[in-house]
Amino acid sequence: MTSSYLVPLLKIVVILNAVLVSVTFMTLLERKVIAWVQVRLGPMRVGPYGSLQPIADAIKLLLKEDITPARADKWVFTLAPIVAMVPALIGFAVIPFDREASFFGYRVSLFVADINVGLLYLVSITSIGVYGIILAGYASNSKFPLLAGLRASAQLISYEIAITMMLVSIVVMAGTLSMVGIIDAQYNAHVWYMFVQPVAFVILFIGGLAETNRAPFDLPEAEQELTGGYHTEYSGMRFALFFLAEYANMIVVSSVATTLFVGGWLRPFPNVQWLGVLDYVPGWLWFLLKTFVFIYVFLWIRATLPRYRYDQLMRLGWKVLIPLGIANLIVTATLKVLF
Amino acid sequence: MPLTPITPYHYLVLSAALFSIGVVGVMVRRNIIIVLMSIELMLNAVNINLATFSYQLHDGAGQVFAMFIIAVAAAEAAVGLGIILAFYRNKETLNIDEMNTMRW
Amino acid sequence: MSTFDTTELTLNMGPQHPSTHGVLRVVLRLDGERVVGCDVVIGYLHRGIEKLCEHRDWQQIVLITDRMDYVAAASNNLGYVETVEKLMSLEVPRRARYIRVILAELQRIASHCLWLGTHAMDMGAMTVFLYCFRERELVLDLFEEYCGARLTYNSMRIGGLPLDIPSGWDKKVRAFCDILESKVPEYEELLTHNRIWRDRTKGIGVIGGADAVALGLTGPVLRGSGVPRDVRKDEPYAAYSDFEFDVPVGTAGDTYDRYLVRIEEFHQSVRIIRQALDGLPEGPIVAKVPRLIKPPAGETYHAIESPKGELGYFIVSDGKSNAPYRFRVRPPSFCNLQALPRLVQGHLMSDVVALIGSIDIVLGEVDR
Amino acid sequence: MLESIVFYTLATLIIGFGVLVVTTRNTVHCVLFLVANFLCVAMIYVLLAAEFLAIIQILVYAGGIVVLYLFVVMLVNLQRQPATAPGRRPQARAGFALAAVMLAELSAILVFSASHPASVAAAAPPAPSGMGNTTMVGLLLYSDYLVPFEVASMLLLVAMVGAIILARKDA
Repeated sequence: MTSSYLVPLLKIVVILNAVLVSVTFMTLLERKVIAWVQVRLGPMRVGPYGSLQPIADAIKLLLKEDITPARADKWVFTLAPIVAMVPALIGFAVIPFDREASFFGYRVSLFVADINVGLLYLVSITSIGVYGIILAGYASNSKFPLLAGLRASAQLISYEIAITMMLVSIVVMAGTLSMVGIIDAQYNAHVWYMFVQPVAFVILFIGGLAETNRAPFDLPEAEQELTGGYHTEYSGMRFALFFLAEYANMIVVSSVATTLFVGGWLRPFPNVQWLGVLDYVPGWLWFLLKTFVFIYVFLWIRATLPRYRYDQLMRLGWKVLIPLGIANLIVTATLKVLF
Repeated sequence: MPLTPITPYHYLVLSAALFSIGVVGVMVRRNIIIVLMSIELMLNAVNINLATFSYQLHDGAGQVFAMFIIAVAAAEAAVGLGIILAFYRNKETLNIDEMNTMRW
Repeated sequence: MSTFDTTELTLNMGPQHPSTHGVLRVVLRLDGERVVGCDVVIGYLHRGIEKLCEHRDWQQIVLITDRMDYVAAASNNLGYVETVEKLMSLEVPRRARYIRVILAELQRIASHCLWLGTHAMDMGAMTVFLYCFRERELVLDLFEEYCGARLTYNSMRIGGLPLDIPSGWDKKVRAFCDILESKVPEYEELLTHNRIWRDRTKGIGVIGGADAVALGLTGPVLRGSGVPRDVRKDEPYAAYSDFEFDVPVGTAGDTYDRYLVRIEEFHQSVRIIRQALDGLPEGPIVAKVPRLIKPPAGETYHAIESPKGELGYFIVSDGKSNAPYRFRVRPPSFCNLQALPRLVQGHLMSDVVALIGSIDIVLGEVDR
Repeated sequence: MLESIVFYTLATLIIGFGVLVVTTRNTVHCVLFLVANFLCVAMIYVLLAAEFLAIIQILVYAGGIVVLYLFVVMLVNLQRQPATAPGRRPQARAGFALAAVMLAELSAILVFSASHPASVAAAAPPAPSGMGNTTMVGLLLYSDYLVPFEVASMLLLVAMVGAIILARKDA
């Protein structure tokens, strides 16, 4: 009885630690990528080529004083970052890194759980992520973070609809909701869904940017704007939690994009036999490579594009992405029925 | 610690308790929003019942019906909150006692 | 029927705010998100320059003019020095006038670089800021080599220039011009055809030609609304009459057109500098000027085209004392800032940030 | 054994959060307890082998409706708590009485039906049908319950239009 619970627990521990470490190093990656785009070097002082910068940041944030604003709702104030961080982390339960891998003689599948409602689980988890932002806005006990919090959550909800529409069209293609199933479907169909469903791919990418409050859609937390972001009142470790939640969300969105559109752990031309040499590279390495490409594009976009105004942002969400998602769904469904 | 296997009756007791908490909420509280939330609690209790019977009778009808209830609850919450907003805009209060006129 | 808690909200875009380009305070009256009223509060950087100059010797005042529009110090010097020369009806040697044109145009490029960087940064495009400052550094190096300073140059004297250009300096300026020619398309690539940038700037802060003239706007802000008014062309000073260049003019008078006008001015300035370098005459760099300057009694007004607009000096001299009787400056930023309350009307809060960047003001010049 | 432990913890959590929803004064805390309650109910559905319903519960209820409540509570509630009427109003006592009667009646039914096993087998384990829960629900939804499905979509449309008109500023 114990072995059937030990393996998933171990996997959870490994994945959580891997995510937390990768999230801290992503702060360094972001600063480096933006620096290279801007013809400068980025953090170089701490450790060789600035590699220990995340550890320095972590220690700084730990030692920084954690202020709770006066008359703020203390209980909710401490809850908000946790509620923002937890959905970002539990989203990794369904991300399939690889089907099979053998460690010290154990054959173990590299995903925590392959539930048959995998994709839907991810969507519902992102819909819970909204609470962290609203509560942060409310608990800061001042008008501007509240407004910024409401605006950020309104943006999240409207883009969530667009993403759900797009995910449904993928499910129509793959026939199953389970993430591993989708990858198998791509393997059997001999094509990655990115080429079959380009519109859905674009929607997921734009929606993903908006879902994680990044790049052109990061108005609610933009410093230059008048009202500070929803996490202006936070400092020290709590602020770090919000920050890390954003990066964890970014990894989740990138890995979802990899799984759905670029055939998770499949090597580039899975069915072409004479490319067998590519099989020596383990599946999860392909997965990490592809996810890294998506994360890189996230950071790259942040460095180049200016920011949307709030009403333009919502107009894009409602008037462009959602109709596009529905149309894409209808077209996919009709094609599926006809052929 | 011999725990009796979970029979559907355990779930029914749970949903009955939740339902009665909802009733208390509706009757006792004066803030309209809390009343609406208690109604949501009652609907949830009903959903648990449906799921239990669907599990016991191996028939998906219960779950499908529970989903319709969720849809109705969503519609009801949207319109209900719309009314509350309109009401609050006029009367500046959320006290349920003041909500005794059909037109304001 | 009381509306929600979005009754009119007054918002203080305080003196210390990242995107007000210095210590400008804007009190915004908002209805929800839309700006209903806006009044500008200035004076945080008032140093009493005009009064100060009444107790300074004529040559010392050049030093003070550096600190007015600290982003375009050379233009301030040029404006002051030319006004005094006009008062003394002094003939400045041709070589000095050519070098003055080169310095003024280099200063225009540097000022536009700073404008573009901060304007784009306010709207989220972080990279343009770094690119622009990379070019601005090159200009500052050139100035440092010429007059030893990077911000307050003190680069001109009444009657000409303090020192001749160091050897090899003109080759460096030519090299800089080639670099800039290749880099400006880089900025345009990032912004001009970028959908988000166009959405954020097209149709924002529109002002017609007639209103712009009525408000006394000058410089790129006026030219963005279609009025081809450029002091270098209409009342040529220094040696501008010897060079041919065209004046970029916008059509719609919105933030996007003002952006295009300034981008085009980069190219025009490079063109002028190249012509000036080619035709640089030999000869003295300063006219015969008595050690103690005492301009004859009288008053005069003389304007030049600074990067922000028409910078005018009105100087009254009583002929006896060695300090001006009255020293008055017509700064372009101050006049352009008048337009802010009108431009901001009916826009959203995040447009205010874009508009302040678009009229390109420097508080040192506004408050004097 | 494990299942009953999980059930009892979830049951106590649900009842606890339910009571808290009804009793706390601060409305925002109320909404938070409501969310926690809904998440525990979703886990109960998982225990009842109704994963699709659990996910829908999280997605629609906890992710949508309660967010709506939170929005309204924040927009409306921040000025001041609604004036609490002096003294226990008669309606409160009636409320408790009604709830007590309700609870007594439900438990009576349960006790009665527990003592005489009904015709249906009490706790027969579910026949391991081939398809997953989701496919089964999907098939049912589009075969036997197609009409109610369309009616529900119409209802949602009407509700959307109604809510927008009600909440419009100049309405």
